[in-house]
Amino acid sequence: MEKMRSIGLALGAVALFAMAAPAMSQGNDLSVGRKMLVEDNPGDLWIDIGKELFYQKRGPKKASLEQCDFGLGAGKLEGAAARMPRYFADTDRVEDLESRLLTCMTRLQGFDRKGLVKQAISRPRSKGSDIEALALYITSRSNGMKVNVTLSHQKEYDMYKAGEYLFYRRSGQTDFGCVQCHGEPDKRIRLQDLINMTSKAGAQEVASTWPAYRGAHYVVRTMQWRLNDCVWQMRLPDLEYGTDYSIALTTFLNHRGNDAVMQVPGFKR
Amino acid sequence: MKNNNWLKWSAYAVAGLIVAGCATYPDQATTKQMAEKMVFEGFTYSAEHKSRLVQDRSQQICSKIGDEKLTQAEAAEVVKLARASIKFPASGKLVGDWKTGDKLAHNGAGDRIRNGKEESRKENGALCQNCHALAPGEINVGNVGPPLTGYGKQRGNSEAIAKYTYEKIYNAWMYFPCSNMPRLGATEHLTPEQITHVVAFLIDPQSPINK
Amino acid sequence: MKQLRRNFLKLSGGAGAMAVAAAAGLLKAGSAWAAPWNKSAFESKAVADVQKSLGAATLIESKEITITAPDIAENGATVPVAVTSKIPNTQSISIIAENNPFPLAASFDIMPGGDSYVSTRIKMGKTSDVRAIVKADGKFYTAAKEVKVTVGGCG
Amino acid sequence: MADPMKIRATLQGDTADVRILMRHPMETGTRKTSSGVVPLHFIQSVVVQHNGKTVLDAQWSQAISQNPFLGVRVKGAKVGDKISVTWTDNKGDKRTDEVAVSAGS
Repeated sequence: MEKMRSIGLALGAVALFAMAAPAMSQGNDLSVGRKMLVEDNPGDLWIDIGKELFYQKRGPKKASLEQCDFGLGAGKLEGAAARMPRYFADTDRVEDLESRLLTCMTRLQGFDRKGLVKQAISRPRSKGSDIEALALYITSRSNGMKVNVTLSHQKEYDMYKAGEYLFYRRSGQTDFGCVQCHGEPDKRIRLQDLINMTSKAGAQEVASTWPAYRGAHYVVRTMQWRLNDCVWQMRLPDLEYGTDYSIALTTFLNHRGNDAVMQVPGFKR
Repeated sequence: MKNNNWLKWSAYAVAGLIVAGCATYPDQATTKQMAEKMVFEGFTYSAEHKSRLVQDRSQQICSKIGDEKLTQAEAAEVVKLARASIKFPASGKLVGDWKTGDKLAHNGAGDRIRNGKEESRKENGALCQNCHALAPGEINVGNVGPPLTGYGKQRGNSEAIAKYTYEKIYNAWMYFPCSNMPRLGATEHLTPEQITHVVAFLIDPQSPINK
Repeated sequence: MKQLRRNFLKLSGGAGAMAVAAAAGLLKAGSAWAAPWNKSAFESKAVADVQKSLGAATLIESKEITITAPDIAENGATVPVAVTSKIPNTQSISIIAENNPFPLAASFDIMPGGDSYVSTRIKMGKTSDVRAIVKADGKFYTAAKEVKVTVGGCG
Repeated sequence: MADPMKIRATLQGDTADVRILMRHPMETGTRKTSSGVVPLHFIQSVVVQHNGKTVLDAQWSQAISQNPFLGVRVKGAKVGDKISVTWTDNKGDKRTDEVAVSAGS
C-alpha cells in the first residue's frame, strides 16, 4: 500500500514540476498591492471608536469596561491581549479576548449575551459591531509587544491540546480539517495566500495580526469571524460565537505564535 | 474530623501541584474526549447537518496529528473503504460534456451552511479552481493540489484513464489514502453525472485545459 | 477673490470656523473652496468622452508619469493606485479605470505648494487599464497600467 | 454626523507626507440589499490646505473605495505647520479635520 501511495505521489510530483512557475511569480506580485494597503489601513479608524466604547458608561447597568480584568488586573490593557487566551478564575474557564468581552459586557454592563452574540459579527459594508471595535482597541494596546500565551493552568494545557486535535480533525462534505489548507508553505486557494500555520512564522502571523481590516468587507474582522468563515467554507454547520471550539484553536495557534510582535489592525484582502 | 483534614490536605496538594507549575498536557484519550465534546457543543446544527460533524471511519484514520504517519494497515483500510464507496452513473458513460465540466470546475459554491440554511443553488460546484491550475494562462487558480493543466494531453483519453479519473474525483483516497483532496462523490458533494462532466473537462482534447 | 477668502479665514480663526460659516449659510456647500464637480466627465461612460470633458483634445504618451498599482488586485473593491508626475508644472492628475461603468474615478487639481503625487484606492469591476491623464502647462499627457481583477473568495 | 478622519503628516526633507483615512460608505447607487437599492452616496470633493492655503483640490466619483484613503505631499512644509482636510459628499455632508506636521523619522 505504501508503494501505491508513492506511485501516486510521484505522478503528482511530475505534474507539479511541469508547471513549477505559476503565473503569479512574474512581474510585480501581490506584495506590491498588499504593502500599499497595509501602510494606510482604514481599520485604524475603528481604534478610537473602540476606545470610546470602552470608557463609555453603557448597558442596563450603566457601567464602563474599566472594571473588566483582561488578565493583568481591572482595566489594565497594556499587553493584555498579547497574553490571551488565558485562564480566568472568576469564570473558571479559558477565554479569548472576545469571550472575555462577552463575560464583562454581560456581568459588568448587564447586556444580554444572546443579543451581543447575534451582533458580534457585523454585516459587510456596515459600520461594524461594538465587539469588533472594542476587540481592536484593546488589542491595539498590545501593539509593539510580544505575543506571550503561556500555559500554566491545567485548563490552558487542555485547551492547547484540544486545539491541536481540532486543527487536524477532518469531517464533513469536504473532508477538511484546518491543516488541509494551512499545513504547507506557499499554498493558495485561488489567488488567496494560505498561511502555513504548522510553521512558527505562520502561527506568529495569525497571533499578531487580528483583529484586521477586511478590504472586501470594508469592516474590521476578528479571529472569531475568521474561524467562523473557515468552517463555513469547510461546509460545517454554524460555529457559535465564543465557544470552546474556537477558543481551543486560538489557544493552540497563539501559543505557537509566541514572540511575534503584535501589530493590529492587520489588513486582509 | 481526621477524615476531613485529610480531604483538605489532598485538596491543597492538588492546588499546590498546579500552582507549582506541575500542570501538564492531557493524554491522548483525554484530549480526544474534551475536543470531541467541544465540536458537538461548539456548533448549532440540525439533525441532518450533524452528520457533517461526525467523522466516518476514514476521516478518523486520516486525522493524524502533527507528523504522525499513517500505518500500512490504516492506509489499506482507507483504500478498501474508498473502493467500496464508488458508484458509477446509471448510464454507464464515464465521459460527459466538457463544457458543463468547465463550468463546474470553476464553481466553488454549494452546500455551505449559514444560520442553519444551506445556500440555495441549483447544483453544487466541483471546487477544482480553488486548488488546481486549470487552463493555460488562467491566473485565479489555487495550488493546494497539483496543476491539472494539460491533464488529458499528458495522459490521453483512453477508457482506462477515464475510469481512473472518474474514480479519483469520486473518491481520491482510493489512490491517495488520506490526501487533501475531498472525496467529492463519496461525500455526495457531486453526483455521478456531474463527475462525468468534470472527467470530460479534464481529458477531452477540445477542452481548454488541454490547449 | 482668493485673497478675500484667506482674509475671511484668518479673521474667523481658520478651518474650525468653516462649519460655523457653512451652518450660517455664508458658504454654499462644496462651492467655497472646491472647484465645481465635473459632472459631464464623471458621468461619461466612454473613455473618449471623459477625455473630452476634461478638455483634453489630444493626449501625449509620457514616461514621466508613474502609476503604482498591483499587477493583480486581490480584491477589486480596494485597488491601491498611486500616480506620480515628473512633468514640470503639473496642474492636475486624473485617474481612469477604463472598464468601469463610469471610467473617471478621480481628478486632482494640484495647486502651487502641492506635489504632483496622489495615492488613493479605487473600485474596479473587472480587469482593466488604469489610465492617468496629467495636465501640465495646458497640455495633456497620459500613461496606463493594466490591473488584473479576480473575484475574491470562493463564492 | 460624519466620523472624524485620521490624518498623519510627517516631514521628509522639506515635504510633508500626508496620509488621510476617512470613514464614508461611498455607495455606488447600484448596491441591492433586502430593503432595496442603496442610494448613491459618495464624497465628491476633498480639499487639502497647508496653513490655510489650498494645495490640492480633488474631485471624486463613487468609484473611490469605501472608507477612502488619500495620500498627498505638500512642499515647503515645516514641523508644526497646519494641514487641514475637508471633504464634502453629494448629500452636502462635510467634515474638516486638522493636524500639525510632525518630524519624520
